[in-house]
Amino acid sequence: MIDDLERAIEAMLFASDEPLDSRQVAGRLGDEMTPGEVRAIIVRIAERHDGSGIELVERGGHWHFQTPADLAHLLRRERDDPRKLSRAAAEVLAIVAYHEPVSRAEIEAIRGVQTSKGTLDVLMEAEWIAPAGRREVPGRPLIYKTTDAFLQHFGLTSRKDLPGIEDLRAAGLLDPVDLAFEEAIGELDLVKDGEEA
Amino acid sequence: MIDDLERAIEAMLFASDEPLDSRQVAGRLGDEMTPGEVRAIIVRIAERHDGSGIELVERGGHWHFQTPADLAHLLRRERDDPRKLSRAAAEVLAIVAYHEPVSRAEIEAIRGVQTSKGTLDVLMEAEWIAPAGRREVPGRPLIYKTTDAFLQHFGLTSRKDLPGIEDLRAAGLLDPVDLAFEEAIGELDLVKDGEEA
Amino acid sequence: MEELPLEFELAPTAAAEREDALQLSFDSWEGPLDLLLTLARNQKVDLRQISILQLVEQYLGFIAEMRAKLEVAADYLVMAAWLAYLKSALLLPKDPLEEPSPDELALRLQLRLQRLAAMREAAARLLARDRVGRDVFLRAKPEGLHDVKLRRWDATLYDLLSAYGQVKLRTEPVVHMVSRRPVVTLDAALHHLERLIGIKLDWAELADFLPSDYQGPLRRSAIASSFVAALELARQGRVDLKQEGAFEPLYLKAAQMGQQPA
Repeated sequence: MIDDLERAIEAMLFASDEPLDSRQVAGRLGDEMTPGEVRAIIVRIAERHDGSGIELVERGGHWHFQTPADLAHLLRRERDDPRKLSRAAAEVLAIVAYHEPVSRAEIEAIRGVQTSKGTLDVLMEAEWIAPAGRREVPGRPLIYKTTDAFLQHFGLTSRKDLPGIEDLRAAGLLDPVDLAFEEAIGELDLVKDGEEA
Repeated sequence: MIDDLERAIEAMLFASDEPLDSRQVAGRLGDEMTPGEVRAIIVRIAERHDGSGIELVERGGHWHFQTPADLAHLLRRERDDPRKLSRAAAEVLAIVAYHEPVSRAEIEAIRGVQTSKGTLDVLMEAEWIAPAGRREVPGRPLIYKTTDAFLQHFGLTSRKDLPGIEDLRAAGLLDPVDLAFEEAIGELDLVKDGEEA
Repeated sequence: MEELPLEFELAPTAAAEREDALQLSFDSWEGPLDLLLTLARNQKVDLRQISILQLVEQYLGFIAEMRAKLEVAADYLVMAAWLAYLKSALLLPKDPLEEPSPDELALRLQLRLQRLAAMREAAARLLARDRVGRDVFLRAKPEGLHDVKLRRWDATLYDLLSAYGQVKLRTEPVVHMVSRRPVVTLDAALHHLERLIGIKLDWAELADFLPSDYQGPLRRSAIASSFVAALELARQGRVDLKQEGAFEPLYLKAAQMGQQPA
């Protein structure tokens, strides 16, 4: 059976928004006890919680409840958050892969549009590209290359595995998107016609 | 000696800034235990703290630590009444709690006056009520219900704990006026028939 | 009538508010039922025993008194009118054919008052519970549980190659090939109609003016542009148009000189 005084002090330390010392606790109890007496009770409370999932600790004479350090890992949970690479980022990544090492200005020249810093950041965060020194031209721009993680993710043994332009053309990857789309639609129509026949 | 699992669950509930249900706790433990098993341990933790200055309570299936109500006088320092409710808001809250789910028109039918938009807003801002879909009647009005935060704030384990709800239901005072009216009229008619016979 | 099944104890604060209710704490009231409830309670009787007639009289008296002092809300006046009707109905001999009867109206009112009283009581009991932040307290600064999201970017080799294909395509010089579509322009149709309108003297169908070798999409285009051309010529007063009804064939012939177009 826990006595009322001990309960009261425990509740006070629990609900307080900052650590309390025994003098403050005694004050809130109406100064009927000396800080020394209060401290004895606080130590008793701390001992009662010893070995549980809650601990009462003293820091510079002030007491507060906390979760034991060895359980801190339970309070953090890491979760995968997969995200699809944006079209712009895929283009930049491809340009780096085909033209490396390449500076941001060169990437923009090839893409024909401005490339935001964020796009390169995303690719670096994914660890697919990395800075590879500076180009020895005026302004000494940073240049980028792909990484081993890049090869691994895309199942390539080396950069030489990347298909050449002619391969891309043959695969239809150099066709305008809307044309390719219309062809796909055409095929669908054929299928439909076939079903109706 | 408290086992590691019990320590871990205790630490989680103690560290969390919002009440947790046993499913959430099981999820954080890596889904190696069923929510039922977790719940049994939580109940054990709650029992261990029983009669101390900290209690572990269940509100709408979610658990949190709080100070016991009988120590309120020691902990209440400034007289800052949390969220003083207007009479109108208190009535609307009670109507939603005892009749949920309930539409604004149904609230107004009970109160006999229009409910200003602000009254519902105040209760939604406090997160005590929330929209709960629409009633499938002409006009598809929004319907409202109380939240777990409502149960937590008012110290209710579940809606069954609402003061006097069983008595009110038994007395028919939660039935719509129309229904009560039909019944009362029916009884009157019976009495009349009896007199005539 | 039966006894009220439940005894509703009033919370002390509610009782205190009630004492001066009929006097002037008007703005603390929400509306007519609210007021009625207050009046009902002042009679110190069970709601089901209330004399509706007395209630009505008190309420009407109150409204009359208030009207001079305050801007009385519209819903109060509606309620006053309803109660005045109820009062007269209660005083006059009963008309058995009248529907609903004053008794029924009174019963309905009593049922509503009971239900509102029950909710008033429930609200008071709810607010009196041990509330978080007033009676019970939570940890002020819990450590909190954190979900750390590890962002993982996803793309396939196909995404990569098709992206590169699009870059190449965008930056290559582009040659546009516009295929000819079979159309008859408005100018061509105007020219054609102008020529033929002089030849055909009597009413002739628009379709008769089209060359017979126009087939398929070309013919559809020709009909459309000839129709617009015919409207244009009619506007200029150079042809007359005639049609029996909607979707009937459209006839045209050269306008007679000196006449206004039809």
